[in-house]
Order: sequence, then C-alpha cells, then structure tokens
Amino acid sequence: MSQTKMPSARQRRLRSWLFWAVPAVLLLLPLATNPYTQFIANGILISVLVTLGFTLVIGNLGQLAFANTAFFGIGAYASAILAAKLGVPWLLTIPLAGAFGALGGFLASSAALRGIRSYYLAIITLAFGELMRWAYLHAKPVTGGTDGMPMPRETLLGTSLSDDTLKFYIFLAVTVLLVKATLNLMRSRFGRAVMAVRENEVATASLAIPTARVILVTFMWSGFVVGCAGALFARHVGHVFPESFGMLHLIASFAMVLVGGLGSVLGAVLGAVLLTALPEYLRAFPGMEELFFGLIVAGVLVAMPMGLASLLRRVSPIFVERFYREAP
Amino acid sequence: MKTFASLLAAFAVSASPLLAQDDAWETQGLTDDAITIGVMGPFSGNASSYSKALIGMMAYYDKVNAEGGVHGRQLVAVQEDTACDSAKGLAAAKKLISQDEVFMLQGNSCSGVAVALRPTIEEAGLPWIVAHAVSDSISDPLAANIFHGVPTGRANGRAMAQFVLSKPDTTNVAIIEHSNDWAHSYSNPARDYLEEQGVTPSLELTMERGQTDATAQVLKLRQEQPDFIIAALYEAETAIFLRDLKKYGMGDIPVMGTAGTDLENTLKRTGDFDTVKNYYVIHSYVDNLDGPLMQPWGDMIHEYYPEEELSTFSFVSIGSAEALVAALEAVGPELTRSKLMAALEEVRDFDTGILSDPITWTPEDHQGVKGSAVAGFVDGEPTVLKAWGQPY
Amino acid sequence: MLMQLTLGGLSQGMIYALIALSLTVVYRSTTVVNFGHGDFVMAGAFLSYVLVVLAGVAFLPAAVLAMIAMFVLGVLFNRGLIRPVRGGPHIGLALMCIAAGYVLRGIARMVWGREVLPMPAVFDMQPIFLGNLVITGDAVFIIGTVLVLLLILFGLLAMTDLGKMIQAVYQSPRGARLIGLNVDRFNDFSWGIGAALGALGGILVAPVSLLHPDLGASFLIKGFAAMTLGGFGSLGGAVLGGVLLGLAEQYAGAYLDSALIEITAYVVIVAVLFIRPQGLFGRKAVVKV
Amino acid sequence: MPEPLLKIRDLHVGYGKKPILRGATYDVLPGECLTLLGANGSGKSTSLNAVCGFVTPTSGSVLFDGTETAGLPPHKIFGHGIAQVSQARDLFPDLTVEDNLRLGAMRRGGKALSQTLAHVYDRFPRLAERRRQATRTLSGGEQQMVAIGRAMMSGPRLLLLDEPSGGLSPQFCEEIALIIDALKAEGVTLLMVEQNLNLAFRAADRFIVLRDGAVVDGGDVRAMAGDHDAIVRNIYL
Repeated sequence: MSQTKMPSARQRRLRSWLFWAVPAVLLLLPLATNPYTQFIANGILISVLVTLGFTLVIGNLGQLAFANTAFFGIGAYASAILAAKLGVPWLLTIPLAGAFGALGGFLASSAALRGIRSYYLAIITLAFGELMRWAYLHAKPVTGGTDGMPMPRETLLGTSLSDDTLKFYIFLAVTVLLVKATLNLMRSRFGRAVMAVRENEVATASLAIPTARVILVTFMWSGFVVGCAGALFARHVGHVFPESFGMLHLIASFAMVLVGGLGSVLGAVLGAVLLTALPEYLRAFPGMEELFFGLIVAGVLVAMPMGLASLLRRVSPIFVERFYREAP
Repeated sequence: MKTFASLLAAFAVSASPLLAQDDAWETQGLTDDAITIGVMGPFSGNASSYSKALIGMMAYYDKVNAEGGVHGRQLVAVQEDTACDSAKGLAAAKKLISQDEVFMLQGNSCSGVAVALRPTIEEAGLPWIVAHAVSDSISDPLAANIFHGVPTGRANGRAMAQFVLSKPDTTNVAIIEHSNDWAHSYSNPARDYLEEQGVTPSLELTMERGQTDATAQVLKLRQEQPDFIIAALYEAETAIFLRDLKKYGMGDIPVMGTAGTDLENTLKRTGDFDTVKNYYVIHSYVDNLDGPLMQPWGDMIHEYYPEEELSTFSFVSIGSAEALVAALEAVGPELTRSKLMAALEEVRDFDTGILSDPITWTPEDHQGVKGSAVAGFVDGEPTVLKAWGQPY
Repeated sequence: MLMQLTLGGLSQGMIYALIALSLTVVYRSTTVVNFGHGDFVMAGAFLSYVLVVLAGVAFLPAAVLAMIAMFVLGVLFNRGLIRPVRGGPHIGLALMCIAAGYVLRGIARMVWGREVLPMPAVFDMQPIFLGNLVITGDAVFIIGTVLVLLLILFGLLAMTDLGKMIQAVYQSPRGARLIGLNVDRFNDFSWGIGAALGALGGILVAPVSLLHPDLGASFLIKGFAAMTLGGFGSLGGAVLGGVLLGLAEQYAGAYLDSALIEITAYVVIVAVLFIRPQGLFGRKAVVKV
Repeated sequence: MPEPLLKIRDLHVGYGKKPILRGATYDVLPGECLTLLGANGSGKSTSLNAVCGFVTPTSGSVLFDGTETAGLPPHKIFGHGIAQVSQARDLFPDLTVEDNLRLGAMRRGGKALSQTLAHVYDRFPRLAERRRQATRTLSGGEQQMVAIGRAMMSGPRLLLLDEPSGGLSPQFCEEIALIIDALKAEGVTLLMVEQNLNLAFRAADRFIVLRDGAVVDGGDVRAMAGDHDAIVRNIYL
C-alpha cells in the first residue's frame, strides 16, 4: 500500500476553510442560472445526498446492499403523505422522512445482522426495493397508486415553494448539514469502527467493538440521509410516482458512487455532480444513456478502481479522508 | 447563516425576471420566419415506442413547412427527451421554456410525466397542446394555457365501456389490466361508465408488463365465462393474453382493448386470425390504419421519416397539429401567445380528417376530443365501428 | 384448473430454471453473480430474432448460432472485463456485470430503436385437449427442450471426465490447479456456457412474448429467486427452484390474486433468506460472525 | 555430484508490496528428499507455491530439468512433471475417492491410468475399500492418503509436499515417512515443508533453513543426526 501523506495542521485548517467556502460561493449560484439550470443544480444536490448515503453502506461499511432506492422512495412518499394527507409543512417533513428512511435502514440492517451478506444481501435488498415499489402501486388510498401523490402548494417567507431558487437554498442547507454531519461521524471513533468492520469483521468483534451496533447505526444513518433526500426529491419534482424509484435510478447512483470513489464523502459529491450534470449535456443523444453509463462504469472499474477521490488525494493531502483507505 | 440565505433567497427571487406577460414574453420564440415549438417525448428509455406519436406530428410540421409554413413562418420543432421519467421530463420542460425559449409546447406521451409537468407549465403560461398523453388530470381542472388534443382517458374509457355494453345482452364484464397509470387511465373511466349503467365488473385481474404467460388469469376467466373482457394491456401482453385465451378455448369471448394496441399489429404479432377475430380496440381514427382515408397520412410520415414503421401511435397527434395550424392561420401574421390561445379556444367541431371525433376547445373546456370509434373485424375485414355491429 | 395451472407453471418454471442454472454455472466457477444476466437473456432473444427475421435463417440453426455467439461473448466478457477486477471487492464485480448488461441494452436500444418486435411463431401446433386440460405447442416445446437439455447437461456432469473436471473446478479451484487443470480456461468455459444457456432462455421466450430491450430485467429477478429458493450455488437446486417458482406464480395468481404474480419472486427471496437462508439444497448462505 | 533436477536462483516473491522470498537460492538433486525448515513467514510454503506456479516470482529463476518455469501458469508447470500435495489438501469433497484419484491423472490419460490406479490402491488399501465414498466423509489421515495418491497419479518427477503431517496423529507420521521412502525408491524427487522435525529428519536426505526469505543454513541430514538443537536454534533465533 502506498503511503499517503496525512494533511498537516495548516492544511487541515485550509480544508475546513474550503469546506465552508464552497457552499458560501454556491449561495451566489442562483444569480448565474436560469430556471432550467437551477432545476439541474437542485437535482445535483439531491444526488449528492443519495450517493453519500449509498457510499456509506457499500463503500465504508463494505456491505453489498441495494436498498438505497427503497430508502429514497420511502423518504419521498413519507414526505408526500405527511404533507398532502396530514398537512405537515414540508420543511418539517424532511427530518421525518429521514426518520422513515432510517427505519428502512433498520430493516435492511436486520438482514445483514442475520448473516445475510454479500450477494445475498444484494439480492434481498433488491427484492425489498421492488416490494416497496409494488406497495406504492397497490396501496392506492395512502399512496395514490399509479397516479402518484402531488405535493401541496405551500409558501415560505412569502415565496412559493415551487420556486427553484428558494428550493436551492433549502436543499443546499440540508445537503451541507448532512455532509458535515456524515464527515464528523466518520472522523469519530465510530467511523474507525465502521472501517474496522469492513476490513475484518471477525477480528473487530474480538476487539470488543460492538459490530452489530456499528452495522445497524451505519445502515440507519444511510437511510436517514437518503430519506431526507427523498423529501427533497418530492418537492423537487412536485409529484411522487412509483416509477421514480425503480432499478434505473439505483444503477445511476451506483455509477455515481463508483466514479467518485467507494467510501469517500468527497467522491460521493464529485460523482453525483458529474453524473447528474453529464446526462443533461447528452440530451442531444437520447437513448445513449445506458451505453454511456455502462461504458463509464466498466472503464472506471478497470482503469481507476478507486475513483476520482483517489486521484485527488494524490494531488494534495487536503483531499485525504482519514476514514477512507484505498482498498489493498 | 439561515438569515443570510433567506436574504439571498429574497434577493434572487426579486432579481429573477418575473414572468410578466409583457410584449417580449408574448412573442418569445417567434421570429419573422419561424415559430419554435418544444416537442417533449420519451425518445429514449423503455417507453420510447410511444415517441412514434411525435414523429407523425413533426412530419406534419414538415409538410406545412414544405407548403410555405404559416404566414411565412416555418414550424421549428425543438425535441427534448423525457425518457418517460418525471424528473427528466421536468428538466426538459424547464430547458425548453427558459433556455431554448420556445414559443409554445406540443407533445408528451407519458401521462405521469405530463401530470408532473402541469404546475410548471401552467405557471410559465405558454401554450401547451397535449398531443398524446391521455390522463384527464393534465387538462382538468382547466388551465388557461393547456389544451388536450387527443381523446382523454375518460373519453376513451367511456367509449370502451359504451361499446362493450352496445353488444346485446352484455351483463357480465371482466377487466384485465396492468397496474400502472396508463392502464388505469382507461379502466377507471370504463368502470365508472359500467357502474352508471348498473354493471359491476365480475372479475378484476392484473397482468404485469413483461409477463409471458396469462394462464392463471385465463383460467379464472374460464370459470367466470364473461360476456365481454376489457383488456387494458400493452401490445406484447395483449398478444399473449389473446393467445392464451384462444389456447384455453375461449376465443369466442369478445375482448375490448385500448388505443395502445391496434388490430393490424396485434394480428401480425399473434400470427393467427382466429386469435384476434373477436378483438376490438379503441380506434380514434376515421379509417383502418391501412385504409384509403389513412393512406395519405402514412405517405406523409414516410416522406419525411422513410424508415418509420407505422403503428397506431403514429397518427394520434397529427390531428392536434392540424388544429394548431388552423389556429395559427386564424391569428394572422401578428402572432402572440395570448392571441394563439384565444384562437385555440375558438376551435369548434374541427374535423381533422384523421381523428374519428372532432376537436372542440372552448374557454370552459380544453379537453378537445370527446369520443372515439372502435375497430374490430367484421367478416374478416378490419372495420371501424360506432357501436356493436354499426360501421362508422 | 389445478392441472392446467401446473402445466403453465411448469413451462414458465423451465425458463426460470434455465436462467437460474446459467447464473449458477457462472457463480459456481467464479463466485461472481452476474447482475447483468438479464441482458444476456435479452441479447440471446435479440440475436435469434436478427437471424430469423432479418437474415432468414430457420429457427433451429438460428438458435444454435445465437447460442454460439453468446458463448463467445461470455468468454470475452470474462477475459476482458471480469478478470481484471477479480481481486477486488464483490461490489466491483457486481458493478462490472451491471455495466456489461447496460452496454448490451444500450446496443439493443440503438439497433431496435422504438420498435417492439414480434417474433414469428415457431411451435405452431394445435393444442391437445385432454378433457379440461389444454396442452399447447409452446408448453410442450419449452418443457421438452429444457428437459432434454438438462438431461444432457447433468448426464455430462455426472458421467464424463469433462463433467468430473468441471465439478472439480467448482468444488475446489485450488485442487483443480493441483491436478494441472487450466482453471482460467474452465472459468471462461463456464462464462460461455452461462451466457449461452441464458441466451437459450431468451430464445425460448422470444416467440412467446414480444421482444424489447428491457425484456431481461424481470428474468434476472426470477433467476435470483429460483437460485435462492433452490439453494445458492446448487445446480440441481437452481432447476428445482425455477420450477417451483413458476408453479408458485401460477398458483398465487389463480387462487389468491393475479396482482401477486409479479411479486412472487420477491416474496420468495425475502422469505427464503430470512427463514432458511441455505434454500432447499444449498450450503449456508449466511456468514458466520 | 549429479546435475540438480531443480535449480532455484535468487528468487524474489512478494504478495502485494510485502516481500516474502528475498533472493532464495538452492538446488534439489534428483532422487533426494529435500526438506525446507524455517519459522512462520520465512518463505517455505511460498517456495513451493512459486515452484508450482501458484504465485508468480517478481524476479529470479526456477530451472526444472533445464527448463525455465518461473512465470509459467500452474497447469503448464504441472505438465512438466511437478505436482504438489498442499497443506489444505484441496480435495474435491463431493466426488468419490476414485474420481479424486482419477482426476489426478487427467493430464496424462491413456492406458497407464488403470495401472497407476491399481498401484495407488496397492499402496493405500484403505482407499480401495472406500473408493465409492465421497472424500468429505473420510478421516483426516485417509484424506491425506487421497491427496498423496492423487498427486502420484500424475506420475510426477518432482513432488512438493506441504506439511504432510499437519493435523494428523503421530502414528500417521510414521506412515508418511514410509510413503516417502517408497516414492524415493521409485525415483521420485521430493521437496518438502515440514514443521515436525522428527518426521523431517526421518524422511529427508538434506535440509535447508530459510529465514526472511533467504537460505541461511543447510546440510546433510545424516551429518546432523542427533543434533537437532543446533538447527532449531538456527531456525528460531
């Protein structure tokens, strides 16, 4: 394993300064966008959260769980049902949707904790996601069935919540908060325990680290982050349909995780930005998306298995994440 | 930071150009020699076969352009892909409206996407003619700028149920459908109409997309022996269902299908006349797809898209394109968005020569097509029908 | 009705069995679960369509040619794309398979465009009526083809030296190296066989269903469910699991609710993994911690 | 001194970036049994795996009867007449004893097979009794017999034995020594890794001590008779 330089104290200060500088600059973004590009920017923020949640489980914890689209759908439906049926203000539904997502994470982790791992976990979580989608379709009184659930019109500070600029600030705040919280979590002792579980679960258990709890909490936090993203998505599109939570979207977030770098928070952000924005540039070639995604993923796997994050950390130690080790 | 953000939000909101319906807005996307029209459709993804509808429509634009355009202006289609996905569709709409700044929109195939688009397009205020998607909630309740140019689900579903009940002594009706919005948009209004007439469906079955076998469903039907079956299934599953129905000796029960299928292709698919001889479909056209009245339209599509395989979708949005051109003609050279919408609301009993029912848009009702014919085999020949045994 | 459902379930189940078997062949030799397998199934159907409809080849030779082509594709995929990432985590392998499937689907979409294609009927035979029971040509053809194929395959595995060598590679790749077998070549061979068998599944359903680029997605899940039910990694289990799944779908659809047909596979996966993770015949699916 | 059957020169092997063998150099003479000694991690098993091709050397040379085999894939090296009995035995658990044995000769095939098989059954009558049983049902000792028998089936010129006594009873160690004697009598050359010094010195002609991936000591077993302590010290200190 190549020795990666850890950042010096000065570089760490620079890094935390950079962390806040990026969203600060982004505050000005709406001045440079039109409603279309603003909409895409909002979508990118959602992708960042989905990818972040996904990478925690498959990258950091090393579990092959495909339940993320399920968490996303659960969050979106929770938000829509709470807002449309129970009149909860949408802003409040974000943490609640996160809580439902965490519940989904709890269910998925209960499979992992029963010893269902690797491909079995992948397959059972895949089935879980499809069962959820079936439930959205058939629980018509609650979910609106195939017609989906429209989000109620709402205003905040006198501005309609259908306004993409207002949405952007809310999305940005939620994203920054959750990314920061995730970074802090992964830099803590808990984060090291997560890494230890990935490297060697048996050995970790013998070190008196409660591996079961580590797995449970990681899954639930992943569910929470993605559930919140689901609430944002409900508002982003304004209408929740079962079709939005199919396999196609799962695979897109897969590619984002991979291109960014498995298990890297920075990579999750980069992958999400890149692969959400790129298809918009490819609009001129409809139908090429699958080919394009397939080739990108295959190419990255062969040429750059640890993704963009591994490139960046070679550029400067600022981009080194202590909790993210390159695979042996 | 929160306050800072909200301050900025307020600033950004006030800085963004309010969609005031001023002169510039009225003629956005318009030049002396071109009208740009945003055409959204599922040009990729697993619903891409529906985008055939938009090909027919754009071929019609080409034809109009070849004849000199409308008041000297060419109809310029700007295509955007929705992939039948709501988020992607919204991005497409916002791109067309705010980046490409098209004059108006015409198109859309997937109902779910169209429903999701409605608030955005309604707010933007530019004219939108829905040329293929059938969901009623796209145009009901009324939105000033949204016009429905095809029979909606309600019109189709009622037409299906009406036809079913027009067969003498029909009391036992079964329904088989996909569990998706497309199928429900047909089956729900059909159910409503049946209930109005005092008929409760005796059996409700689902068959999902991708299933290659309908044994379980067909055996249930065999026990029930209905007089008529309403089948809201896609092309592939329709063929499988009809084939299994015949296999199990129930080929004599008539089946009522949606506009998503047609007789000719279903016959081609099953490869066996006996299998489809009792199949009826919603057929919103004046003639069979290969009949003399449709022939010129097919030729028109092939003139501009020589490779295009014709199907029932290919013709569906040409009618609303005709109505659009008529309204543009009526407005005259001084075109604005408001004038166009006013002209569209003047369209009355517009005979498109292609749709079986005329288009009528009034200020109170933008669902332009209220009914549909049905096609079925009569004496071995595909025939357009008004009601059971009644040629169109 | 029970008999009829059983027949329908058998003929569906045979297809699932074939797909589960082809997944298992690859899994046993390389411990890779091919998450792109559905698209291999689709590619098989597509190729046979191209040969039959566009090139005018008769169905049988077309099917053989398509299977040979898919065999080659499977070998090339293993050599070119799976081997370079084999040392890495499972996730990379799963992703590589998904990526390959995506490329296949993308190509199909490009060639196919917006058309939904009908395959000409091949087993056109008047159904036989046995009292209430209807026996159709395609049921006979599908069940017959798969049964013959299974007999040949399992016969080869149990009776011949080649079969013994394949079993050896499955049971202990290191042991196989110790007796001088070229394990890499056997792995290539397994990928080829897996791809060809999956393709046969597609070829068999092609005349029954219509062809579209998304044909494979549902078969992948059915294959997983059959494998899980039979016991992951067990060849015989995959076959039995497939047949049982086909029957379960029909029974659930007829006696409970036809909306359940779609989720039978998912319910089977979740239930089996929670209740009896080793399936009916397999080794334990769980990791001991 | 006869020309060595196996010549290992300056062999370097590493797993990832961690070096295991660092310039090991030694010979195996035809017809002898050479045993490799050394502490855990000194590179004994890695030596065997490098000879039979399971790991690829980063540099250095492995000459077998004049042919360079370093870098060849295992099945090619096997074809030259090098077989290994691995520590884990790596049998095919669900196949019968006879199938396991027969598979050992797959690369040779032909008529010799039934003769060799009879020969192996002669040597291990217990295996003949259990020929139809799946090997996973056998005891550890019997499994070791299958493993050795399977390796013999290919008629190897050089047999690599990795911990043949591992996990077996003391009585069985004596049996293994007898087997090694018989193999030598048939002209098979042996390269062995063995922790059990009694067995090592009972069966081997020469020994080599590896430390940190290089040869530090070696000699004739008979010359060292009775003085195991010096070697043990050399190995572990």
